[in-house]
Amino acid sequence: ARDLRLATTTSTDNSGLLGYLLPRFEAAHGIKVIVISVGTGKALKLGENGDVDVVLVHSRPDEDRFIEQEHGVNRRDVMYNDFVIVGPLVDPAALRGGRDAVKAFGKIMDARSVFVSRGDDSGTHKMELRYWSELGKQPTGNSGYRSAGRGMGEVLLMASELSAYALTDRATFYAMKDKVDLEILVQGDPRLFNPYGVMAVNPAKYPDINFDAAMRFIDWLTSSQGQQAISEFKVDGKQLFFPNAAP
Amino acid sequence: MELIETTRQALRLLFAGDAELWRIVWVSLKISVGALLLMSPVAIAVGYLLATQRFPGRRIIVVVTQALFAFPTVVVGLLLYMLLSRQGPLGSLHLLFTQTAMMIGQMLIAAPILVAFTLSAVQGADARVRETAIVLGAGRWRTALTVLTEVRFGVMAALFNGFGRVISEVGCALMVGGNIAGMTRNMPTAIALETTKGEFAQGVALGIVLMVLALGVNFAMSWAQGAGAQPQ
Amino acid sequence: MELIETTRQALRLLFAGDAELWRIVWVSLKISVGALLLMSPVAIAVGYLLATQRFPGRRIIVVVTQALFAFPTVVVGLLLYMLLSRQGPLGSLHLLFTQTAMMIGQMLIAAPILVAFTLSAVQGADARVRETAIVLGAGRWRTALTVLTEVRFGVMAALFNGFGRVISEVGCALMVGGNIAGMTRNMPTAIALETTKGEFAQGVALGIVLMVLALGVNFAMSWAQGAGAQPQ
Amino acid sequence: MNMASTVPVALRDGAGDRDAHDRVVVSCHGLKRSIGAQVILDVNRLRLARGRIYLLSGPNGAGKTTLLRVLAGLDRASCAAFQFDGEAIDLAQYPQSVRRRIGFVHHHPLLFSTSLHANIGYGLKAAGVARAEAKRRIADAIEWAGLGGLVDRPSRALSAGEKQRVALARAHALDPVLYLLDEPKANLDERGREMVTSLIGC
Amino acid sequence: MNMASTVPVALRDGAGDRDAHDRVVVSCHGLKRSIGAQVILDVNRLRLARGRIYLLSGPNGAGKTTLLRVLAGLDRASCAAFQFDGEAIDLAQYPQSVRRRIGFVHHHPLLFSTSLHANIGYGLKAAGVARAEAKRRIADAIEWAGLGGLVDRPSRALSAGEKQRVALARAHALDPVLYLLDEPKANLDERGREMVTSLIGC
Ligand SMILES: Nc1ncnc2c1ncn2[C@@H]1O[C@H](COP(=O)(O)OP(=O)(O)OP(=O)(O)O)[C@@H](O)[C@H]1O
Ligand SMILES: Nc1ncnc2c1ncn2[C@@H]1O[C@H](COP(=O)(O)OP(=O)(O)OP(=O)(O)O)[C@@H](O)[C@H]1O
Ligand SMILES: [Mg+2]
Ligand SMILES: [Mg+2]
Repeated sequence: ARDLRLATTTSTDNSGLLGYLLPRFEAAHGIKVIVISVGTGKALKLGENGDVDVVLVHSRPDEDRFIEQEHGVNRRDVMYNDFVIVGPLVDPAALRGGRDAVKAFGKIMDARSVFVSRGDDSGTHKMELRYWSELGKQPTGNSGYRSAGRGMGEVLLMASELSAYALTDRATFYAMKDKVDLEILVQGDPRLFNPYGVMAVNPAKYPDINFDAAMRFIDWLTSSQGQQAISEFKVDGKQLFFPNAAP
Repeated sequence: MELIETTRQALRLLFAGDAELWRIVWVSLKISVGALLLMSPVAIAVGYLLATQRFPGRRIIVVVTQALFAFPTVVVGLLLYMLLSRQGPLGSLHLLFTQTAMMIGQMLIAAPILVAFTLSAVQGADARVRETAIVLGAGRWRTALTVLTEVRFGVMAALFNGFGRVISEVGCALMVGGNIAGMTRNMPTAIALETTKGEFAQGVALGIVLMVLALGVNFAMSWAQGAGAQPQ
Repeated sequence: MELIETTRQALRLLFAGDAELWRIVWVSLKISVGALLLMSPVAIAVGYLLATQRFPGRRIIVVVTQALFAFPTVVVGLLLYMLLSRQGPLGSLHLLFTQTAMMIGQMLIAAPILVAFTLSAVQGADARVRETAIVLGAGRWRTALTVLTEVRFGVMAALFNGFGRVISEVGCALMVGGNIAGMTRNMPTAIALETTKGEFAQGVALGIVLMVLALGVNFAMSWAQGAGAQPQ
Repeated sequence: MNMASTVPVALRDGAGDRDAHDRVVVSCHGLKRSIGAQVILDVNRLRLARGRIYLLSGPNGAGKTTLLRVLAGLDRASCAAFQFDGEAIDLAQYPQSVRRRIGFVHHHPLLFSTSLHANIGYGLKAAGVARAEAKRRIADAIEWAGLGGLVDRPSRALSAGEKQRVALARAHALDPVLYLLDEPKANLDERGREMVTSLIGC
Repeated sequence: MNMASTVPVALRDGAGDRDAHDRVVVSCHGLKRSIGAQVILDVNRLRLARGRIYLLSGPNGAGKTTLLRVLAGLDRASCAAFQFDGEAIDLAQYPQSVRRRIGFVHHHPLLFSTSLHANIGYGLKAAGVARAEAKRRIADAIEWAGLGGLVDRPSRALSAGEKQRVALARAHALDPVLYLLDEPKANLDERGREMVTSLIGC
């Protein structure tokens, strides 16, 4: 069978999730999966241009637009993990133990603490912007706000260097935990929920796309087997991704 | 220190013949050496012609070639992507995310470097070299070969620089190669990946492995070329 | 086509004096020109000495310098990061994620290029240039200046190449600059960002703006230097 | 006449007897080279006959070198009817076949940074002379120029006169019809000057 | 004796009358230069006195150029007791002050790609001669060498003899004690040779 090209975000690849899932899928279906791990924006662009067969990302509004504009079909929920607000141990804005993400952002702003933003239109960045707008504030009103324009790992390192706060997905934070002097200060807010969606590139647009393999991949990922594998994947004994595909 | 330990470990893996590391090394070398071998005859010829022929617009071409040094490799990658993408004019060739695409990108990146430095080497040569070849009855090709042989250190420097540039560039390789494990992952994209993961020591170690390779290639090249760079 | 439209738009923004774009351009130029101005006197002097002095180990230094071309800029960035990071030996200077750090990185990146090409230019010069200066009573400095003036096209090519390399490099700038909007975002890191976002046309447009700038700088440099690159 | 600023142009005698017209090797009208407003060469009529030696004489800057370079096709010049050995030639597009019948030696010749053998054999190789034949002719030229003791020296190490001899041997090996020698004796000792004399007969 | 392969070494006469010993400008013992196994210069004893002209004569490759280069400090040589104007000198560390008292002209001189004025003034500038004074001396040298008509030409465009004259003027402008001229007349016409004669007296 022809190889399947998957464009996905760095969080799924760098956390080791794909390394755990794909051999199982490949064994079951005899289809080799080629992973191109990039930012959400670029992953969707590759799908839009028909350069990959299937896309696995986390930015619901962008995903919906992708389907709406008929670049993709068959979008399915796969799993979620969650965002957490991390910061330096000294915690100058006193966020520790909080649950409310929007309130935490307000405290950061009031304390004029340094906050490092992804600033790259990624799913994480868009989530962050939602909290600011719920707060009713312009993030740039804070002189400590740094729009970094970089990936999650780099933003965590930068926050650690600058003793700053940051919004991150839990998987990347665990993967980077040993390298940064940061800890989770705020978690558990339902608004911090981070869902991943998978979708096939529209075969009507690109007839020679590997649509069959893409569908099989989506089916497997949302099947009980795939869902179970996701929940079995652990880093340091902790589960990072929680399957939530509709049966 | 962690850095030294990791580097030692990386070099140990290299010499122990670690399959994963060697595959990456091999992809790097194959693509970059290939790109250089394919591009240098053309680029050296162009540089030679620019140095020896006068025609209107020559000066402009020279300055533009030198300005192309400033063209970020990622933009080369973007343009090539647009060409090779399924929607692009060459989409039907299905070259995207292949080593071939990476090689084409590196050829484009190497070209201005090779042209400009050949040009400056030939321009710096004593005019009598070319004249002597001509009056002794050498044709265009032999004359060119003679001149280039006489300025071989300059041509060599062009090749070294071109090689260094392509084997270490990451922007284009990521864009058209995709950093696919086991297929299009080369040293620089592997380093970039380690960096994103925060594995700095690992990244530096791979960088040092790359340096060791480049040193090896450069020594081999300068040895093959004989004599070596002696002051006059 | 989208690409042409976006590029036209980017150039329009540039010439309309768009504050955001110009700040990025200004950061780029300031850092790269600064790095080149600070590094070139030293690097040119080193290249000149390597070309004119004989001492044991000289050949090795030359080959290593050329191999440094292959040192990925991101690895330079990593090493500098380790130095400047809070835990690093120079952490107390708080230089990480500043333009100063980017400039230091670019100086390191430019150094081997400037050294190697000055060396090859001086080595290619007629030995009588130096001898004539010496017998006419010129001291070391004047002799060096005379030789470098006679091989100015080669030195110029070194500067062009060095400038092109640093103004377009992204690995080190991202690593030690951090691509912070309004502070350390320069043209290449802005391009990298557009690329990650999937805004490919935007990335290419910025790349073309960068090229236009480089062309401007190169024309200015070659104009300031006079005569221009003529064939002999 | 002033030897040191004298440049000989020599033509080897063709075999057999032909009439005077046949004996003309180079002829042209209105040979003129100017750079900007400055005319640096202006020869009304030029005729070089086989078997003769011409000494160009004139003060420094008279245009002697320029004339030789124009005749060798190294410098451009405007010219009405340039003929070489009866053949009409466009000076700007000097044909290789004609080049091989001319032996031009720079005033201060340049040797390629190859071996002495390779230098002398360069033109033979370019002309496609067979290896054995080329080898013989190189050996002859080395013997003729008395270069036997120098064959192992790097060519950049040779003295001015030694270089001059190698360059003469290099031209000699090609056995040209016309020699264009720019101040060929300036660097040479007694022995070397005899060599030039034997080459061109003066 | 063979003019074309003859190299003059000339010393200007010092002012005033001194005894014979005072008049020695250069002296040394056992001057020797070898490259690898090959000895290319071996002079037992060398004494150059003020006011005299020495013509080095010998076949091509005899070492004439080498001797001049060694005396000018351009080539290394081993040597027992090198003295310049009574001062003991380490040949490997030729002091600049001595250099300025020597006028060395290459066999085939090189002009810097600057103007003719800048070429002639180069040594004066290096010696820190004041601008007005330098200007005067440059003008003198140009007049002396008859270069008036060439001042606007790019230096690479000059003919061999013209270059030679510029180089002589360049050395002359420095008014050195010792001239080391490598085949200075080889490229020159009658007028130029007279110039050299006026310079060194032969
Ligand atoms: N690196 C070297 N290896 C071998 N021989 C050398 C080297 N350098 C110079 N020589 C030889 O030293 C000799 C002396 O050269 P020099 O230039 O001093 O001669 P010269 O007397 O000036 O001759 P000419 O009249 O031809 O100018 C020459 O035979 C030359 O080949
Ligand atoms: N580009 C140029 N611009 C102005 N003048 C030039 C240019 N090129 C050559 N000339 C002049 O043309 C003249 C002819 O030079 P040429 O070398 O032919 O003289 P020559 O007779 O060989 O003199 P010599 O005896 O000194 O070798 C010289 O006066 C030279 O300065
Ligand atoms: Mg001449
Ligand atoms: Mg000599």
